[in-house]
Amino acid sequence: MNTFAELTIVLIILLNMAMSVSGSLASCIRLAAAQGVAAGLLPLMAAGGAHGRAVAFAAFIIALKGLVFPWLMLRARELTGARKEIDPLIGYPASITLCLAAFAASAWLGSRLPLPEGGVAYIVPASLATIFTGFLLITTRVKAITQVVGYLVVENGVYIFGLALFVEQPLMVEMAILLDVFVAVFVMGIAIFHISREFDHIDTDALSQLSDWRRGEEG
Amino acid sequence: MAVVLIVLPLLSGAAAFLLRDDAARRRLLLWTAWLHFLLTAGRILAYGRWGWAYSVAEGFRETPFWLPGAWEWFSFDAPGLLFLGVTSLLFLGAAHYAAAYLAEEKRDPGEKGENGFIFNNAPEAVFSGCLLFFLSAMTGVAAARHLGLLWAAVEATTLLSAPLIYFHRHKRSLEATWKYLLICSVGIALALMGNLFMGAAGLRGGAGLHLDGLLAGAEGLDSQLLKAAFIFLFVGYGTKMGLAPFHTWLPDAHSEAPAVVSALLSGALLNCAFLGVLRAAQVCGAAGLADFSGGILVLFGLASLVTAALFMLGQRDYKRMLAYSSIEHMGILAIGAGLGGRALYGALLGAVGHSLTKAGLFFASGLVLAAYRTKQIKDVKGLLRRSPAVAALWLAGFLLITGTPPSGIFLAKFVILKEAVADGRWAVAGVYLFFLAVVFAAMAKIFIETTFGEPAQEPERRFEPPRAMVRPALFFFVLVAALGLRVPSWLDAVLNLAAGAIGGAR
Amino acid sequence: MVFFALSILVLASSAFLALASGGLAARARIIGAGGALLGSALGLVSVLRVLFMTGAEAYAGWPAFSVPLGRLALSIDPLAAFFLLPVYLLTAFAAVYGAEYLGAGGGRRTGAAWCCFNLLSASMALVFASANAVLFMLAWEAMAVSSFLLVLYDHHKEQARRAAWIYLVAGGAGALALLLLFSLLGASSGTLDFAAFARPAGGAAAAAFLAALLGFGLKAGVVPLHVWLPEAHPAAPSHVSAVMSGVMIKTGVYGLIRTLGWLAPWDGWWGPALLLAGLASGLVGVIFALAQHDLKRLLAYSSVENIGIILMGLGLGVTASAAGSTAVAGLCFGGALLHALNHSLFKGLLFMGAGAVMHATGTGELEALGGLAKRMPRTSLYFLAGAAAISGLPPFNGFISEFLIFLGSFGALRGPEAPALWSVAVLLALAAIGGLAGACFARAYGSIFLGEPRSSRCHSAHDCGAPMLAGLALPAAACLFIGLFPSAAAGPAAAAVSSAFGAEPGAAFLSAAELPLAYVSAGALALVLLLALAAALRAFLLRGKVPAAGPTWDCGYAAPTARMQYGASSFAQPLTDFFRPLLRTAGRHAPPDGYFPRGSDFHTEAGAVFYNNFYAPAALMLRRAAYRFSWLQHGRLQFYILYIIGALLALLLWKL
Amino acid sequence: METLETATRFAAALLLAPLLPGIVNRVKALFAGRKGRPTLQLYYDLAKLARKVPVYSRTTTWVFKAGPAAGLAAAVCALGVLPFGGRPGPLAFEGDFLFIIGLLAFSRFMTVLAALDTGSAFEGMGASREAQFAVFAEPALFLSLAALSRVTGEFSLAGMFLSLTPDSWRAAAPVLALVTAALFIVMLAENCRVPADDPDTHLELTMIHEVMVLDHGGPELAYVLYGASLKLWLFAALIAAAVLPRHSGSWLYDGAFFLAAMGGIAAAIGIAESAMARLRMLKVPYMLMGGLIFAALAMLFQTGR
Repeated sequence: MNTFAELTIVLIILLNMAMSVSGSLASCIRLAAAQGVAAGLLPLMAAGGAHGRAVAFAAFIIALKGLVFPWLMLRARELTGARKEIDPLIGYPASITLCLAAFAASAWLGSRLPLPEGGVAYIVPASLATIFTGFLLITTRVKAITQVVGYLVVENGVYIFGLALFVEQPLMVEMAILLDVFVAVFVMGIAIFHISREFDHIDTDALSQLSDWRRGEEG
Repeated sequence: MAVVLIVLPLLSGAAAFLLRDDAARRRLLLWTAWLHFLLTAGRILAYGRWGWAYSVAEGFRETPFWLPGAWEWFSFDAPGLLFLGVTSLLFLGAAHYAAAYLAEEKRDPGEKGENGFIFNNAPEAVFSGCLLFFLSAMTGVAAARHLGLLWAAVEATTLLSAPLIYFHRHKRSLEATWKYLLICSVGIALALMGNLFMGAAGLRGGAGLHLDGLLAGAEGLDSQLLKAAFIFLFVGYGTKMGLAPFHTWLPDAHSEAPAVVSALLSGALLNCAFLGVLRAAQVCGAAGLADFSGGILVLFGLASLVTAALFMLGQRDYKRMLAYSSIEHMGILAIGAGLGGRALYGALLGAVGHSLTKAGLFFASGLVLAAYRTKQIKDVKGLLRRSPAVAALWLAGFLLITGTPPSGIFLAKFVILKEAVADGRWAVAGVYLFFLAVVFAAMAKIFIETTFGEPAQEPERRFEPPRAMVRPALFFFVLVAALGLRVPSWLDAVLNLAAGAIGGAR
Repeated sequence: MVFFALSILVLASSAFLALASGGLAARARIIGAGGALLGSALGLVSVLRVLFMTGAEAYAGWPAFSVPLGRLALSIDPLAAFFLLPVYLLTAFAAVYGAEYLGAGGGRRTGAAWCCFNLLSASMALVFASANAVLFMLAWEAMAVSSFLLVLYDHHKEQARRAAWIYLVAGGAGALALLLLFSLLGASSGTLDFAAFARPAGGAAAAAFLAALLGFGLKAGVVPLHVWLPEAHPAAPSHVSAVMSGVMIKTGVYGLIRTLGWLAPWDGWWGPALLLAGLASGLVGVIFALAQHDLKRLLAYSSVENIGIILMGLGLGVTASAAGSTAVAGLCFGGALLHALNHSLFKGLLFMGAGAVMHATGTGELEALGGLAKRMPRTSLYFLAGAAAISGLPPFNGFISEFLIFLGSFGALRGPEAPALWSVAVLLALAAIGGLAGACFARAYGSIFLGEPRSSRCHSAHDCGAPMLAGLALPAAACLFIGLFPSAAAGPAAAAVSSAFGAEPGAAFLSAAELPLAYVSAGALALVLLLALAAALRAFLLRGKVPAAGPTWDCGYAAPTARMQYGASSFAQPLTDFFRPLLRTAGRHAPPDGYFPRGSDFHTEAGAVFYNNFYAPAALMLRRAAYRFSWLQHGRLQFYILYIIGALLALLLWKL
Repeated sequence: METLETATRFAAALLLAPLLPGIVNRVKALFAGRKGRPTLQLYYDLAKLARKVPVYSRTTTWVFKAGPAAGLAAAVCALGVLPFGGRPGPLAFEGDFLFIIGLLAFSRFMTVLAALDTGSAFEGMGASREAQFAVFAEPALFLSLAALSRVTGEFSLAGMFLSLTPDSWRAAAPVLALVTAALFIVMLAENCRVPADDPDTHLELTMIHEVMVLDHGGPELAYVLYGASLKLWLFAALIAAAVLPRHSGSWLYDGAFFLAAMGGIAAAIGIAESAMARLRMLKVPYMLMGGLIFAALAMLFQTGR
């Protein structure tokens, strides 16, 4: 079974790379969704026994991350009439390099952390790399939506990490967490909608009015 | 009990969404606040007087409570109770203020101007409902016995307060909301990582993420993982708490939100995040890593103090100034928690004092804003002439927040300093004192310039604040001053128990 | 102690009643002044009981005030009583004076002023009486805040607001230093009750001493921490300036004395440190006083000078008793304490006199005054007494305390080397200060009251009403009394010395000072007698003759005008020129030119050198740093999140 | 008997003081080869002035009239402290010289005020200069007395001077010489003698003390002049006591010696005045500092020993 799991891991990593270079908003959203689905499938393969609870839970997650979120995001994009491009702050070569660097760093970090040795190779580095990719999307993209996508990717990474550590959360907690994530995305979607209404585009560089930078007034 | 306290505002919040009549909704808000407060007060007194800690009625359990050795989801230990009490009291005041505030906003409907901006308000139902949900979430934070639930509750507070910040529908508040939402969510995501690490650390012990379990089996925890867990939790909850350099969202959110929301954010929400940090520190302390966690706390506490001081110098917006003062106080609390021992007691006392004082100050700032229609310090002059009552509040709040006795904050600062000196942490004490002085100087300048002198605009027109909006601040200030003169025995007991429970460094 | 508690109670309650009287200024005046008088009367009873009957009183407990580390512990030992004496005396004088000065108008503002005034008195009394650090800080800050509000009495003036800010910041910084001091003492002794304080081990003691020097020095106005003083004292109403300058800054001296008591045995360098601070304050204070044009600023600087004299006495005493010569130490301590008392009397008198002058003419600018002795005879008489006293001239009290310090330093001359050399410095400084103070106050008195009016403001001036005159006459009488019968004040001073520094110095002081003081009083009486005789002789010589009246001869110049008089700045010019390197006097000079000069102008001005050259640049540096720092809050979300990640990674790499 | 002696000494001082200026003037006249004023001139002047009716400026107040009286009273009071011919004065006590200095300051203060009271430019100028020189003169005086008191280990003038013996000159000659020099300089300055000031100049711009009393006349002027002579007597007596450490038992001899020394000092003043030129006004402080430096050196020598 583990081979499948490891294949999924590789897929996830590749998705990270893809996201870091994908130029179009829609594709970026879809990639994130795909990654979410992959992450949702992961426990079924990794933990071996696909017992009832796990299946139900996985199904729920896949539904959420694979259907609901992309639908929300795409709808927000439609409503806001955001342009198709991502327009990043840094070039794609830089992005991919950073992504690779993140992966290397997380490999090193994962080796340093004395984590319980799971059967699945590279799952910890992959999760960390996913998180970093999420941060990459948040910090190097201009549009508000991409930042939400980034947030989702971070969530994916954290989720995979949780799987890696075999931390068996009680169902209630898992639900609470998922609910939060859902609400978060929902609220952010609303916010984006308002932003587009107020600023008639959703580039966040318009969102830098509030600052204490006292330009020009020396001392 | 805990469940009752959580569910009560939840239900009335839902009701608030459904209710049509504004007056009825405001009444509902007030009643809920009072009920919540009375229940909490009774609970705390029971605890402080008779040490009535756990009980069957406390929270519901993972497995039926008649099974021995089962753990509660929700229940109150000393720190939880303390912060719950502060939150509830604060919400009571806020509810009164909000009711009057909403009435005011209704009385002159339509578009309002504020330094140039024209904006409408969000529907009142959303506002009141979110307020109540917010209360429920914060109660959850105070009561959670499971780190996962704690995390969920904290994230819930973020999401529920976002609409509150965006009550005034204009660009600035929207920007603030967006930053708040994203930065805090990212931070909280890191906290989730921290939880996972914690769980991994407790894996062998089989404790899961139950606080009681973790504390019970603390020796068994893998120290390396625990350290990682603490770092992630600290960064995560520290972001929510507004410690530098994670504080960046705080001035924006606090300055753009309506006064009542700023008061709740600064007075209650930051405490909740602080509680999260304290929980992490609690586990570390139990596992004998107190020096590790304490070092980090002190370091970032000092950083926050310095940052706040530097940003208060030459600050141009008085609500932002108050926000930075919150950062400063969070720094002080972190220092106290890091030093541990008596300083922890000081930190908790400081948390109480800061919440009440800062809430009162934000209430007052709302009145100043109403009187001048601007947040620019340079445009606010001669408040004493414009409205003596507000000026008195404004000045009193300044004196209390800067720790001028009689004030609980003074005691807190003093106790923390004394502990630092007793530990021979000279550098800490030195930086602490110097930047406290800088903060004092900066705030003094601003408050003198705003309160005294002649109003800029002529003809000078008096501003009569509605009593209901003055009373809460007054009440809080009196409480804080009284706290500086007398720490009642039951509160002392709770504080001591809380400090003891968290343990802290050495 | 009952009387003391009652006095505090009366003062505080009258304060709130005065505030509550709202717009009715007349009622506020009655309540405020009456409360102040009654309170100080009660307080005086308790003080005198301690000084002459019971010896010491203490009270502890009262659960209503119970905070961590703090409890209500009061104790009035002779030292406290000795400092409480001027508090109550000056409160009474100033209240009588203020009843007329503040007037029955002014609405709500007057009520607030009375409230703050009575609170100030109450808190000062509490500062001297409290025996627990938390209680002490409580009273200390209440004192600071109430006086801060009084400084803002004329808050529509930008100058007053600036002064208030400087004052508030100085007070806050000082309070923090005191917190450090008490933390050090408490860390060593476990509790914060004064009774339990003991010298902390090793370097902590030195740190505590420095913290005390900083915290209490800021309040006392020790150079270079004095910058707030010449700003704040002139801004307040005159009777408040009298109390602030006369009593409030003494709380700093009191605190230093207490600290010395706790930190004994003293390190070798503490005495010299105090002494040097005293030298700097004395000389700088008087030199700057000499250069001032504004009467109240002048008086404020002279307060710095007198604090310097007190500190010189303390420092020499510490040095001497470290070297084992108790008699010298006793004389110096006694002289310093007595000077504290004397200074509060004559400085209060002078500030209230300045208030009377400004009340009558509307200005305190020396160059605009003159010839008031004719128009305000009684004010000028009392002011003259104050001026003579502050210049340390017999037969007034200023001479007595300086005489004692001189005596002590001469005694130190005979002793071992270290104190002897320091005493030479003290001698020189005291002598120079005496000469400069004489010049300074001759200048002030001359240009205010003597000669011809220099501006039209003075023509309509006249003596103020009975209350204000009484407020001047009483301290003047007190100054003369102590000058004529110093032995009466020596006893309490000795008691205070013994309660502060142990029995030996006190006894030594009494035995060493008794005889000389008796002779001095004899001499002073003789001087008064001789003055009377000279006057009588003159009257006898002029009997039956009518002295002619004419213009000032002025070497035959026919038409002298008021503008041709020697003005205040021209009087001081030789000295201010001499001290220019220190004063940094900024001058503006437009000499007359051409055959028919249009006119000329000469103007000098001594700025706040220490503030401008030290504190302002430091503040500017800080603001610059803040300005550079402010880039961090540039408003870009992406970077904000980078901060978080950066910090996280740093922590992981560093701590893991 | 003792009281009678004391009274006699006191009276003698009061009576003989006006003689000193006369002697000085005689000596100066001698050097200048003039006939000069009679030695008793001052007595005549005083007698004449006592009978005159003063003219008061309309500007002045009671302060103007109080100045001279204060000066005189202070001087007389100081004489009461002063030792005379190796005997302590009636008012001698520990630290009495401090009292004397206080009295001098008091008289100076009142004189300055009286000068300012006239509202005249010249008298204000004189007052300003007087005040300025005092700042430098007082430390010198203090320091020289300090050195003296360290030499003798005594606190009172009488004690110091009585415990001065020829041996102490032998032991501490440099110190005592320096002290004497310092005292001499201070005396010159305090009594407005050349080179600090010229008592009989007629150029107001260059005057110090004389210019302050320009407006005084009649009894007030008499007070001023008499007070000045007493002051001169006082300083001369200090120096005399310092240079004359011989105390035979009988007070007659001592008194005689003492008076002789006083005459000698007056002569010395006369010589100095004839020998030296007047200093520029700006230089006077430096001269006083010279005195200060002498005293400081004395102190250093003494503490060194």
